[in-house]
Amino acid sequence: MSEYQENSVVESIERLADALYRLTLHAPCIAAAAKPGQFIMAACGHSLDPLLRRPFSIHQAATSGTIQLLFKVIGRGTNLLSELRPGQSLSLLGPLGHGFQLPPSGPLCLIGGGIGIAPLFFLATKWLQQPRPPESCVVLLGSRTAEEIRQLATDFSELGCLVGTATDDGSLGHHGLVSDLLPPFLSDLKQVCTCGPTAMMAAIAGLCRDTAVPCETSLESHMACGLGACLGCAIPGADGHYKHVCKHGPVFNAEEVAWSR
Amino acid sequence: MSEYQENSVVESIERLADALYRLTLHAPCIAAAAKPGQFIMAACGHSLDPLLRRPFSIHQAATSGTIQLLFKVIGRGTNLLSELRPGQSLSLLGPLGHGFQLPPSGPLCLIGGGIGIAPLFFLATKWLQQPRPPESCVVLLGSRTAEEIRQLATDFSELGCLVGTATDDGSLGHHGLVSDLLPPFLSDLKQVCTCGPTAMMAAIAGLCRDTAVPCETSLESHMACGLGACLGCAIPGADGHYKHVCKHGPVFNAEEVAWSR
Amino acid sequence: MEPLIPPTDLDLQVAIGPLRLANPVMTASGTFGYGAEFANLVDLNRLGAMVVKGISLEPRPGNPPPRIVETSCGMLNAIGLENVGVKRFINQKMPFLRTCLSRVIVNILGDSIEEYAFLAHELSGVAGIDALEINISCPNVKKGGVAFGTVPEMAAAVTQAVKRETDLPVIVKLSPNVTDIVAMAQAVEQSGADAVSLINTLIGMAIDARTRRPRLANIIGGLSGPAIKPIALRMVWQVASTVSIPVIGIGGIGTAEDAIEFLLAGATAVQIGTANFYNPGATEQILTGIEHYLRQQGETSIRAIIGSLRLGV
Amino acid sequence: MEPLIPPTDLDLQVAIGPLRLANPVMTASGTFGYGAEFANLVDLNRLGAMVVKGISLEPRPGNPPPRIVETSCGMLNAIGLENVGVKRFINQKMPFLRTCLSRVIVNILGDSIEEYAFLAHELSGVAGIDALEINISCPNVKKGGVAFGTVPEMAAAVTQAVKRETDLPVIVKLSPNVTDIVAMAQAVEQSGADAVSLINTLIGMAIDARTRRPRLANIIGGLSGPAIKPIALRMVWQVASTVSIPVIGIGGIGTAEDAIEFLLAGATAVQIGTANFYNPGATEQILTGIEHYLRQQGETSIRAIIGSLRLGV
Ligand SMILES: Cc1cc2nc3c(=O)[nH]c(=O)nc-3n(C[C@H](O)[C@H](O)[C@H](O)COP(=O)(O)OP(=O)(O)OC[C@H]3O[C@@H](n4cnc5c(N)ncnc54)[C@H](O)[C@@H]3O)c2cc1C
Ligand SMILES: Cc1cc2nc3c(=O)[nH]c(=O)nc-3n(C[C@H](O)[C@H](O)[C@H](O)COP(=O)(O)OP(=O)(O)OC[C@H]3O[C@@H](n4cnc5c(N)ncnc54)[C@H](O)[C@@H]3O)c2cc1C
Ligand SMILES: Cc1cc2nc3c(=O)[nH]c(=O)nc-3n(C[C@H](O)[C@H](O)[C@H](O)COP(=O)(O)O)c2cc1C
Ligand SMILES: Cc1cc2nc3c(=O)[nH]c(=O)nc-3n(C[C@H](O)[C@H](O)[C@H](O)COP(=O)(O)O)c2cc1C
Ligand code: FES
Ligand code: FES
Repeated sequence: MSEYQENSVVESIERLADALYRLTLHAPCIAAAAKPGQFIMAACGHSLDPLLRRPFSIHQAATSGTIQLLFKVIGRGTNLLSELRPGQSLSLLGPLGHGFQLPPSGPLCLIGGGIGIAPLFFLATKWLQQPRPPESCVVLLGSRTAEEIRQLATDFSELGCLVGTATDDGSLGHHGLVSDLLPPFLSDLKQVCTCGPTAMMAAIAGLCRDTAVPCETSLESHMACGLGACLGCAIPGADGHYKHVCKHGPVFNAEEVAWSR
Repeated sequence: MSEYQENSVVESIERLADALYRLTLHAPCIAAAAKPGQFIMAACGHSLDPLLRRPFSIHQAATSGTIQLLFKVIGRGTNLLSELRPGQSLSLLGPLGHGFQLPPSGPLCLIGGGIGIAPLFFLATKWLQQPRPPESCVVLLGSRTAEEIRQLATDFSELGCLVGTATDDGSLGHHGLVSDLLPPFLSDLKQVCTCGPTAMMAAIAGLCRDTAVPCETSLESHMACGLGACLGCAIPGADGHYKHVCKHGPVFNAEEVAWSR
Repeated sequence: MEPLIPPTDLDLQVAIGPLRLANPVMTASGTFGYGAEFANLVDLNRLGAMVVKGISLEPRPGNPPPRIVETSCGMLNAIGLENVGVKRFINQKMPFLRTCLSRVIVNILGDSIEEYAFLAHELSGVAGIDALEINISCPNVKKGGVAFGTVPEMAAAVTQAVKRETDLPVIVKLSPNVTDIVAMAQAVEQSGADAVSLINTLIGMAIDARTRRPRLANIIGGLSGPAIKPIALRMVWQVASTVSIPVIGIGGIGTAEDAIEFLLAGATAVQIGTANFYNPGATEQILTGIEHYLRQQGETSIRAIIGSLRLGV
Repeated sequence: MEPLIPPTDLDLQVAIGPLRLANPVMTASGTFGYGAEFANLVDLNRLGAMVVKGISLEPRPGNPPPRIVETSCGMLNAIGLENVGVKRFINQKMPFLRTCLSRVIVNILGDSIEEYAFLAHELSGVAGIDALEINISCPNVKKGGVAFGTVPEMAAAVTQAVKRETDLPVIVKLSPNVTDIVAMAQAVEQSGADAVSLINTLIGMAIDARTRRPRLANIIGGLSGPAIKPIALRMVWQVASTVSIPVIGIGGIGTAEDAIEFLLAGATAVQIGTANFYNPGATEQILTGIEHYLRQQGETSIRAIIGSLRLGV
């Protein structure tokens, strides 16, 4: 495993919804090494304010040397990212962390809530590199409203996944929680992979535990280094010890995590 | 006298030479109030680093509501300015300070060294608003090499000034100091107005004193507020008291300044 | 998200000991001149109070230039306490200040206890002065130049001497360059201070690598601006959790959110310093932002915010 | 402008007491893990020294999250001294560190004088350890939690106890949260410290206005990064002007120019901390930049720069 500090170049930036962007970057070293579930740290802006890099999942990585990020503008760093234009540069550090562990065969269910959908697309792409039927890759996407997931739902469909959607306002698919969509599939699944709000992942982890389906969850934490050096990104583990999201994760087996804390 | 904190909009930015730019901004309040020799403080960049505004002379102000800055990239603030593009905004504070005091009639000699040329163009424009012959406005421009002043020399000529040039490398006009050009004119002059490196202004102040020609000099100092509030911009005055460049200046009668310190 | 409570229903009044302010937004000494400098840019009648540039008995010329240098998210200043002296202050600066509706607080400084006491005496009768703020970050000449603000006993002695000479409310402005800011606050509280304000600048330095010289003629200077906010906030919280007199929070405040952090930590009011330089409209924007915050939080009084930091789970 | 002196002619060696370093660029404790974390990004053989994450006698779990928060040009951390404990450090971390050509300095911490002494004893025999750095910013449990680094006598006592137990060079790392950093440095110098390093973090705080809660679970944390550079530089200059043991400069160093400012102020070496987070290549870039600077200034030895600040006119 190797990390790179790579000066990437913006190839394109698309606005998928109000505050949702997809950024395509030329970053050949990172693209070649990336595995689904890993992330990069991006240096947003060109001054010492904001100071720290921001972590983003690798949304896609192509053999052509590009990677994609899918991000939501929530503060200063992501706002600076949204202002990037083709040709401009962005310093990346990656690929970082520990990605999804996959079973030899499916079916797999990928469940993404909001911006947590980001890493699942790269995961689905890799999983479907071997020819597999759509039922082997069920994708359940949840968000507040339709606009945040319409494009992504299409992308997953085109990839050859079976796609279900849920929205808080009922504007697309199931009117309610994305975890509501899981139970019908559970008995057949070899594994669940999920990323999204903690409450959502905790609910899904609970469903999986009850039915003994392995569940891989991708977690967030505030980070300074992304390298396991600062020890800033700790979260409580099920064994009573702290885990470091950047190094032990961001993807953890759901059983390793202390969900209730 | 009134100052404004005005959010200006970039109309155009021209690169006149390697590190020399002319920025045209829509800033109607400041444009209407500006007097030659006054300056603005510009908030470079959109973060708290760099923190302080940067002072720039008003290079031109038009009744159409635009002002121009002429600036040289020397550090982070000016580098950020050079990256501005039409339509972007720039917060300005101004017009600030005390401009050039002019005699009722000429001839006048304006002497600019390097980026010190900036305020003289607005001054010449105002002076020549009344119809006057070229000899009433002698302009002497000095710089390292031709490229830094070629465009400006043309601009002053087109305005109707008599223009002389000097360069350190002899690539345009006199090969040597711009102050070398002054003596032949001195006996006829009603006033000299100068802005440039301190050594140049000190030499010119000396020549003027010897021939009893009034001399107005525009000075620089590191500034935080530009409003006379922080007392950071002090320079030693001839009377043994500190003067504040932003409030008493930036234009001082040469006799007020302690040149030797 | 929008106004639950109409503007007129918001109560922004706070009390600094016996002194009532229309709102908690004040300017910090040395960053707002004598008020007039900002008259075209800020509605001076809207401010809770203006603290003027530090005044000494005699005029002081200040330090040679360069006096200021920018640092990462901050600045160093070594103005050297340049000021017009108490006489010219009263004669030339007070007439304008008296025309403003906001409170006027005079920051005083000296190099001996006697000088502080005499200044307090001189300023006490003057119409339009609402309170004194004692800057104790100055060197005590009689004690070999050790700053009054670094030794609790010296700070206490200055406070007592000033209190003896004046009926005006007395705010003691604390220096952050100490091991134990709480001990300093307690010392001046016990000596009769009506309030404490903190923090003054942290001592810093900058060097020009090319010339190998200090960037300030004075070599060292005072660090201010957003860079110091976390330190200031910590000290305000520690002091506000300990003393019972009001605390005025100062240090790196540039936005309403910054100001609110200090109020939550226990500050009764805040002072805006360096932000006046990079954003002359900062004080009014902060005031408007605080009003907005109160509405968002469903509060009608600023006093519901002060010290309301939530600790524990 | 270009190389007057070819690279091989530059002498970058410095001595920290008995310890010779190939160059003055070190990593700061807690910001570079145990070295291995940066092995893919930095040539660990090029560094003057690596200071590893602070080690205690027993493993420590550290504080609950959130542990870090960004501030203006800085960050607060409240890691809570999480570490693997001295045994696992020796068994699991030292084997890799021994493979690096750069010096290895072990940062130690404890909550009693005995714990520091015992750690020094445990580490002394271990191959590959070149020096100890004592972190005295920790609370002394026996003295009601007052930090060792805020009382000269306590800092002196720790230093003496460690010196008695080890023949390794001992660097004492000073806390900036004191009134008189020079007094602290003198106290540990007199107690036998081979060098001092400064500064550790300044105590700060951040609050989330929306939730009205502290942003760190620990409420307060240590401020580091470019924001604190002016304070660190001032303290390094004051200490280097006073003590005769070598001084290691730490605080906000992110560029070669920053590092050079500390060397000019009298630091014999520098440590790079927070910069490793926002720019993992910082240490090597700084080293290259220092070489470039020496050539520009026409110097052949780094030692011609150290303490060469020009004062006066
Ligand atoms: C492993 C990992 C993968 C992520 N992948 C994505 C992704 O693919 N797309 C996406 O939009 N977002 C992702 N996030 C969240 C993203 O990092 C934050 O939204 C971003 O850091 C916010 O920065 P800001 O400056 O805009 O916000 P601010 O709130 O201004 O940031 C202030 C500080 O808090 C930190 N911070 C704020 N929110 C978060 C958060 N949710 N997680 C971690 N740190 C945070 C910032 O990094 C910064 O240090 C991921 C987070 C982690 C840990
Ligand atoms: C009244 C006045 C009018 C000016 N007019 C012009 C002009 O028309 N065109 C132009 O190009 N420049 C002008 N200058 C100089 C200009 O302000 C500086 O070049 C600019 O501030 C440099 O900023 P920086 O961030 O690029 O450089 P940096 O060196 O990174 O700046 C660091 C700090 O030093 C200050 N500083 C650096 N150089 C100067 C300087 N020469 N004078 C004052 N402060 C300085 C900066 O404002 C900043 O606070 C003027 C200066 C003054 C005082
Ligand atoms: C240029 C300047 C001058 C100052 N002068 C004084 C002064 O005369 N008296 C005083 O008590 N504090 C003075 N201060 C300190 C400020 O009032 C304030 O305490 C400090 O700057 C921290 O607040 P800030 O970060 O908001 O600027 C001065 C600060 C600056 C930047
Ligand atoms: C995340 C983090 C962890 C740290 N851990 C330690 C430590 O274990 N021991 C120690 O002496 N200093 C520790 N420090 C302090 C640094 O070594 C350094 O003194 C301080 O951060 C200032 O330098 P900087 O501004 O370059 O980061 C830590 C700093 C940070 C940011
Ligand atoms: S982010 Fe630094 S250890 Fe995880
Ligand atoms: S720049 Fe503040 S007084 Fe002149």
